[in-house]
Amino acid sequence: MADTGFLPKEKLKDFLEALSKDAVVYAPALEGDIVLFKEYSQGKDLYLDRPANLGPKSIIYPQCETLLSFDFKKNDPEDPKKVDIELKTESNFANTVVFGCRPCDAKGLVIYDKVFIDTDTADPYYKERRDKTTIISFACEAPFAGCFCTAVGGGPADTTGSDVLMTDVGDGFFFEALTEKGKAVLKSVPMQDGASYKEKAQKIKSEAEKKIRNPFPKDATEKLSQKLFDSDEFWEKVVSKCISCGACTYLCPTCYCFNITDEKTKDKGERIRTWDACMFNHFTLETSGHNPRPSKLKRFRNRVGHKFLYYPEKYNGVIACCGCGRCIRYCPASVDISEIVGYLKDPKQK
Amino acid sequence: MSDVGTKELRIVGFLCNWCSYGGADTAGVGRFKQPTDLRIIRVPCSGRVDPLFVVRALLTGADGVLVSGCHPRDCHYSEGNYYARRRLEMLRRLLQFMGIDEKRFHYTWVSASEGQKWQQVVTDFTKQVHELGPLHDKKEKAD
Amino acid sequence: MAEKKYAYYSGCSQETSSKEYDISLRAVMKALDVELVEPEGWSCCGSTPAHTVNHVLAAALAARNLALVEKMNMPVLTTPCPSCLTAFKEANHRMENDSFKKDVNSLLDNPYNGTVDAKSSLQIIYEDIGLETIASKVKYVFTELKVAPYYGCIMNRPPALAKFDDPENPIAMDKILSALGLNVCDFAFKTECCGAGYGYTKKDMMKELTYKVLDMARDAGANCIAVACPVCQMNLDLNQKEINKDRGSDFNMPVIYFTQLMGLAFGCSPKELAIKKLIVNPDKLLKNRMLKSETDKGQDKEKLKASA
Amino acid sequence: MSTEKLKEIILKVLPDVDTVIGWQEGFDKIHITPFFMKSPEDAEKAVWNSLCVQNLAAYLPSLKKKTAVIVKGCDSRTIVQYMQEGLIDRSNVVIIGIPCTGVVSVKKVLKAVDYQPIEDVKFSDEKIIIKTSKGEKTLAIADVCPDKCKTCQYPTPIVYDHLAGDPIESTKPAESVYEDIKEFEKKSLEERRDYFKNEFDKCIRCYACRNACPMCVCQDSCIAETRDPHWITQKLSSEEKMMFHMIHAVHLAGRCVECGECERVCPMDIPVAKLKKKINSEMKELFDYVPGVNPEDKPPMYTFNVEEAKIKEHKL
Amino acid sequence: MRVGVFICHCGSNIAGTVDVARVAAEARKIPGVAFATNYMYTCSEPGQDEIKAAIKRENLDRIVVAACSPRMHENTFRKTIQKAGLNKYFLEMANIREHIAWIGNDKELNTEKAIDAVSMAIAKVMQNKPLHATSFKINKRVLVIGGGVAGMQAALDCADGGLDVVLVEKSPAVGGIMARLDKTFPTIDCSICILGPKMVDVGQHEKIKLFAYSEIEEIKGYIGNYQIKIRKKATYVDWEKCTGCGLCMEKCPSKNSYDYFNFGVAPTKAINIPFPQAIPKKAKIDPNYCRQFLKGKCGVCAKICPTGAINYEMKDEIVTEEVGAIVVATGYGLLDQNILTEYGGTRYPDVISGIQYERLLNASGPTSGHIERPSDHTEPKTIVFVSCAGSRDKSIGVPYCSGFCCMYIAKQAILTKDHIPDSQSYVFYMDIRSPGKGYDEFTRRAQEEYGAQYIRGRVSKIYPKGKKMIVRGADTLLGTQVEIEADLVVLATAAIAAEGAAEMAEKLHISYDTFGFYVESHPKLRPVETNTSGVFLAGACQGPKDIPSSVGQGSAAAAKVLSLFSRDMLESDPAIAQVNTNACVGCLKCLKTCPFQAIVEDTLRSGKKVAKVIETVCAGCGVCTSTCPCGAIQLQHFTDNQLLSEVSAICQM
Repeated sequence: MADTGFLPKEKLKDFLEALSKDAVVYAPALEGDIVLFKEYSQGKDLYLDRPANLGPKSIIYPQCETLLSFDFKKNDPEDPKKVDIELKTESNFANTVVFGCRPCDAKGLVIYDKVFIDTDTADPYYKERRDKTTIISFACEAPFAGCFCTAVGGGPADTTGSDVLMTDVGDGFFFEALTEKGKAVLKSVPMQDGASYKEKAQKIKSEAEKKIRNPFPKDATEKLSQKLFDSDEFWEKVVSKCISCGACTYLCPTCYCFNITDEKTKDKGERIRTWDACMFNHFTLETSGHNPRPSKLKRFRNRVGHKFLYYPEKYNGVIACCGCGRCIRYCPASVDISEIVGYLKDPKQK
Repeated sequence: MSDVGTKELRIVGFLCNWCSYGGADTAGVGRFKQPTDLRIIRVPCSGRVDPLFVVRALLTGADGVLVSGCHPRDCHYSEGNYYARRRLEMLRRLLQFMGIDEKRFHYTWVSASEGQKWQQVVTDFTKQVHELGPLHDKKEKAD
Repeated sequence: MAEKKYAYYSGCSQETSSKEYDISLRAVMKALDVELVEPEGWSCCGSTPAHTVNHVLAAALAARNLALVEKMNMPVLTTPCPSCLTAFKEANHRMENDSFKKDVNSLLDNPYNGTVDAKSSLQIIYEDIGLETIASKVKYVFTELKVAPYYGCIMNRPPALAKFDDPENPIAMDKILSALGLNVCDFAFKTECCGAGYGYTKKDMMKELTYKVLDMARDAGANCIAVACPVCQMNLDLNQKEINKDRGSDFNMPVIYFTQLMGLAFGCSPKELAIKKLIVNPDKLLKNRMLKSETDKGQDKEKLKASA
Repeated sequence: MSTEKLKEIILKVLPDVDTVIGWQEGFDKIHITPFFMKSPEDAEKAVWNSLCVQNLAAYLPSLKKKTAVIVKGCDSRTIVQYMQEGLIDRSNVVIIGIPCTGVVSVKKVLKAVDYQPIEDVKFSDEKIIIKTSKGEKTLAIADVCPDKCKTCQYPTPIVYDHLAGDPIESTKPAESVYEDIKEFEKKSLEERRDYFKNEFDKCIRCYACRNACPMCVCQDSCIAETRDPHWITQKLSSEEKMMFHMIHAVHLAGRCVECGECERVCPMDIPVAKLKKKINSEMKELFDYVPGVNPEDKPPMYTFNVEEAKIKEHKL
Repeated sequence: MRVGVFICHCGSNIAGTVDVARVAAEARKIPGVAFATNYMYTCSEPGQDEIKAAIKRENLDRIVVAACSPRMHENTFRKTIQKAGLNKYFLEMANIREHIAWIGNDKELNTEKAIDAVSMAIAKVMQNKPLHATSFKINKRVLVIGGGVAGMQAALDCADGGLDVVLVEKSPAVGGIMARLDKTFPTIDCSICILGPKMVDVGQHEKIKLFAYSEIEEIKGYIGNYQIKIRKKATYVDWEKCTGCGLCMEKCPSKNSYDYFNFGVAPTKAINIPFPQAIPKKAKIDPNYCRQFLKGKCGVCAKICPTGAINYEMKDEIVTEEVGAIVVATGYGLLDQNILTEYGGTRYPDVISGIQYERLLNASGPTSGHIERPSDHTEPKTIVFVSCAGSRDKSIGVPYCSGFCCMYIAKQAILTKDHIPDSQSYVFYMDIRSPGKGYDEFTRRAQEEYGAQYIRGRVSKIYPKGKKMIVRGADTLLGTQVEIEADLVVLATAAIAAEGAAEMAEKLHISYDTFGFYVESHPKLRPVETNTSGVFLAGACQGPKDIPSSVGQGSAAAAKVLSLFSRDMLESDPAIAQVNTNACVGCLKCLKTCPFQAIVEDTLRSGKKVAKVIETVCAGCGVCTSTCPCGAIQLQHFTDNQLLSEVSAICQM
């Protein structure tokens, strides 16, 4: 039986150690009072009690990556005008396992896949990392502050994007392989047979689903009110308190906007890709000085629009939001995107 | 090897054009020998020295930073060094707080005629930085 | 409860040859409601030849006493003797240097941290108590006295160390004596050397210098000299007869501590002020005294006259 | 201080202003959110309690129309500093002051209840009672208040047009304000350096600290993102992150009003305010200056004395 | 970008301790460098030609010259590249001589350091932008502050050169110290006789507008365009009406006014004309002594004045003048004798200062030239002169030599003998300082022909003895102490900065030394310029000077003004602050810190509030740039990016 498995809680570390023989394993760990994905090493403590402050997105889609580096070479000492530019791209991404992210985090990666892989010009940097990474998600038993995954088509035990789903069944963890990669992982380590836990896990998962709040109808076909969406007054009302920072986007498992800059020193340099945020003024600032989205109202509208209108339009109705609630939880001004979408779906509510 | 005896360290100097840069010139004209670690950046006035230049230099490879301007009351622009004095004093205390030894940063006043004083400042400061050693684990130069 | 309180270091002279300085100062301070507290177990201030031989040892002698005061938690030590004063001030100054301080403290059982300021009693009386208070305490005015105020060579010197009054033309004692209602002469030799330094080694030179001071005082119209230094007092007072013999002069000029003059004005008895200890007898000059209230009246009358 | 009294004042000033900035309930019971009130109906939803943590004065410079703002004592220092620097037109602002005995750090409360979703919050005396699925927990506000409240010197706003409550005096000793800085300075140089490196390494450069900072006047022009001048790259190295935080600290020298917003909003829980507080302690020491206390003061970095009593020339 | 790099050998000055060829070779490796070479003397004509040729041949667009200090040759090379068609701000210099070659012996280390210096210059020059000067008109009027001999000379030379001159003198008459002197050394010319005609010229010159008894209230503006506010102090006499007849002075009953002109040697009247030759010859009332002001009744002068010029209600008046250049000739002051307590301060009437003695000697002085003791008006027979009374004395903060005292003491000793043939003068001196044409001969004459006894040593004490003053001093040549019984003692009190010199400097934005004397641009080569362009120095305000030096400086300053004004337009330095209005957030912190008030608030058409730089006022210090948090105001040629590029050229981990 390789599709499911069971591990008593005390064996979890052995499991991770076994995994880390063939791959770099990232797992959530406490860093002060916050939870971050850290490279797992022997004896290190895990922390699975709540979702990480920043999900695993930065492992597969790093905040800053060098796309290429370049050297200016003057090979002919007699002719300083002759400059050769040597370009280098480096790839040294090892096989990786992300352990213990939440189903919403995994779902976020699927949103990225559509943009970076499922196109005519796949992004080789992203694709390589995605291909080499196995995702072991951990189903939620109960929602956390701000969570609304079910409203956007996900769930506390949603399997989208995960290779393995793991459920806490009390005395241990029940594992289900969902993909070939997942099966391979479960195969690689000795595990008890999990069949007897399947039912219990199923029960836990469906109970969890009921606990999730529904700020707006789950039915994705329900359209947003275009009239309200276009109304400045509405946006002013709901986002005056926004302070235009990038906390929501940087923590968001589905936000993927980036910036590309060249950083050069005397005779060498790099082209780097870094996260960018549509909430920043610079994001749409044009060289002329003109900015099509000059105010936070416009920028916030874009953020909501992108997730709930433009992306679904382009990708077959898929909402670019996984309902993880981080943008709500960590917003300095407690702006609640679920509330805003709720208004847009049901203007009468307002 | 630096003149101080160990491997040369990277010391950046910001010198105001009117007094200290001239003082360094005077020291040169007088052939007052100095350690070679210092690299000088000319600025019009010590008031032009944004404390962040010092921070930038220390974060990106400098082992010590020296700022020198006209003596108080002698600023070519009347008041620039008064602002410098406040800002750099604030910075000095902040650096020490964030874990960069305040001895790596020195600001002082040297006039265009004080060649000897300049020699002393450079010699002493270089020595002081060498006593602390390198600030960063630097990669060896490729060539 | 006394209004003010100081640590007080009388010094060796005031225990012996110039007891009257100590006695009169204590009487005056009592009249001024100032409490003097002697540090328990005080010792030599170090102004002996020590300081010409070894600075550390000299400073240690002074610092030992300063440390006693420090332990009493008193910020200021006052001494009537300019010589002691200089010893303390110099120790304080030298001990600003950390390594010197270390050397000194290594010789002491109780280290001294340099927190005690030394001030002359003259300075305390002039600055802390003030002329107004002094004038308010005056009972009698001695009309006969014409005083030459004599400060001696080190009361105000070196100026960077003394930090009190003018080094060339001090005026603190002048002002105090004026506040007593005394007739103060314009005396050019206020800080001239009295010659005491050569008292034993070069007696002729000492007499020459002493003569000059006495002579100048007489020229200035004085019939007595007010002093603030036990060595000056002794020197000027003790040698008049001998000088008269050598030179055929006829000095008979009382040399009185300014504290004694203050005490007399405040109404203390000559006995309380140990006037008898002076060599040149001032009794004749002290005969005529007026109640201050009467002189005030006289002045008022003069004022009235002037304005009319 | 009752919310009713506050509502009365809001209703009174509302006709004269475009907006009254206050607080309302947020997405859950523990999160209070800023509230831009335009109508009397809005005013009904206004709340005031120990969860009203945000410094609403920070919104003022970006608003053009006449605005009323509700401020706690600490927040009022922001307004005083704006006045010092000429960043607001005082006549365009109505200040509703609230005497405040201390707010609650949401981060501390969540930690205290193991980050369980909050079902209900109640207040009683100086306590906050938190209900989660795991039961009720009672916390003394003093135990879960932000650090700034522990040494608060200005419980009553320094400037206000209306005061919703009776003024209260600080009971905290003034010398306690920088005790944490002094304590931190007992660490060795290396410890301090490692501490800041580890903390700033967590930074994701979301700029929440900057954008929440009431004194970060540059906002969209911040040199952390410009190429001209190009102070800093977008690389994710420790040095660049440190540089950003140094920029923030140096630009706030003598201006930081210690509202603690930078630290409160940080999603990575970085002690962002520490550097700024250190500078403030030095401003006090060097220039006897406390930011945001007297509208007539001049920020010390924008002025000088020919003779600086406390700055001695340093010997090598 | 095609940077050309020129490494100068400076003969062996640089090449001796720096491997210049290697520096050039390393420069060639740097991206952006299209050409690098080393040259024997880059500043020589062929050296400059080489740069020009290379610019053409190699199509270079930026130039780095690694040579001596830019303070030496930056301008030379700027002109060079300008001639070759480049903007002159496309030049950067690396100082590899003063800062490298001359201060280190290790050739290896020096070469590495020179490579870094060149790398920095290359990094910076690639960030340089072409800058263009703007020109502006000059207001060809000149302000002269101070009507002493230096100021008068400057004013007259400028006026004769055709310029309109505004001359401001704070006392009621021009002439300064020189007008008070009896004779001048070493020619024993009558001082007022030679100065008088100049004073008359100043009073009458149609190009000179004289403000006597006036002070500078405020100076605004910049070279070519200054606005000056002048405070005309109330004289209580309408000078339009006053004819200088002197009747008021004769009848004035307040006879005990302090006589400033005579340094208090004798009292004067409350209404007075300072001296017979005064220009302007007008009366003025001293309200500190006038009965009308003190007691509210008298009015004698008002009654007697034939033209009705007296006006007790007069108030200070502020007038504004606009000029294009300023000559500062505010002169010097004399040490307060009271500081010299060892000499009795001012307690002894028969111990006087040299300038007071000068008035006693003067035929138009209060004693009509009869030397008499102030105490009892008897003729002194033994006179002791004490030189360095305060000068060269660190303990009172005057470590310098006052320069002219040795000479005037010799003169006074000579004049004393002339006045009182049976007198004996003694001169205590530290050193006799008499460098000047005929000066040393003069001091010898005082000794040899006039019998003045010169005693080398300092005076330690002066005290009275009977009617005499005892001067006690050391005779260091004989190694003994001397005491001289003098009838009169004259102290050559130290020359110090004029009263209010520091405040004036602050108004002018010029610097002053620790003693309050103004600092010239260069002690050797720019002696009358200041570091503030448009402001020139003349006379003793820069340091103690005798008459010929002061006059020489007056003329020199005038020549500088005339040469400045020979142009119609001036070019402003384009290396000044510039605001990027897109980035500017209008916080106006720059406005608060600008030392020149060169920044003002501006509102864009969009309504956005921003900072704006007044180009002609900005002096280019860059304090604004380091104040601006958002980098919106950038000092051109020293922008953040330019300096950061230099930092990153040498700081790479």
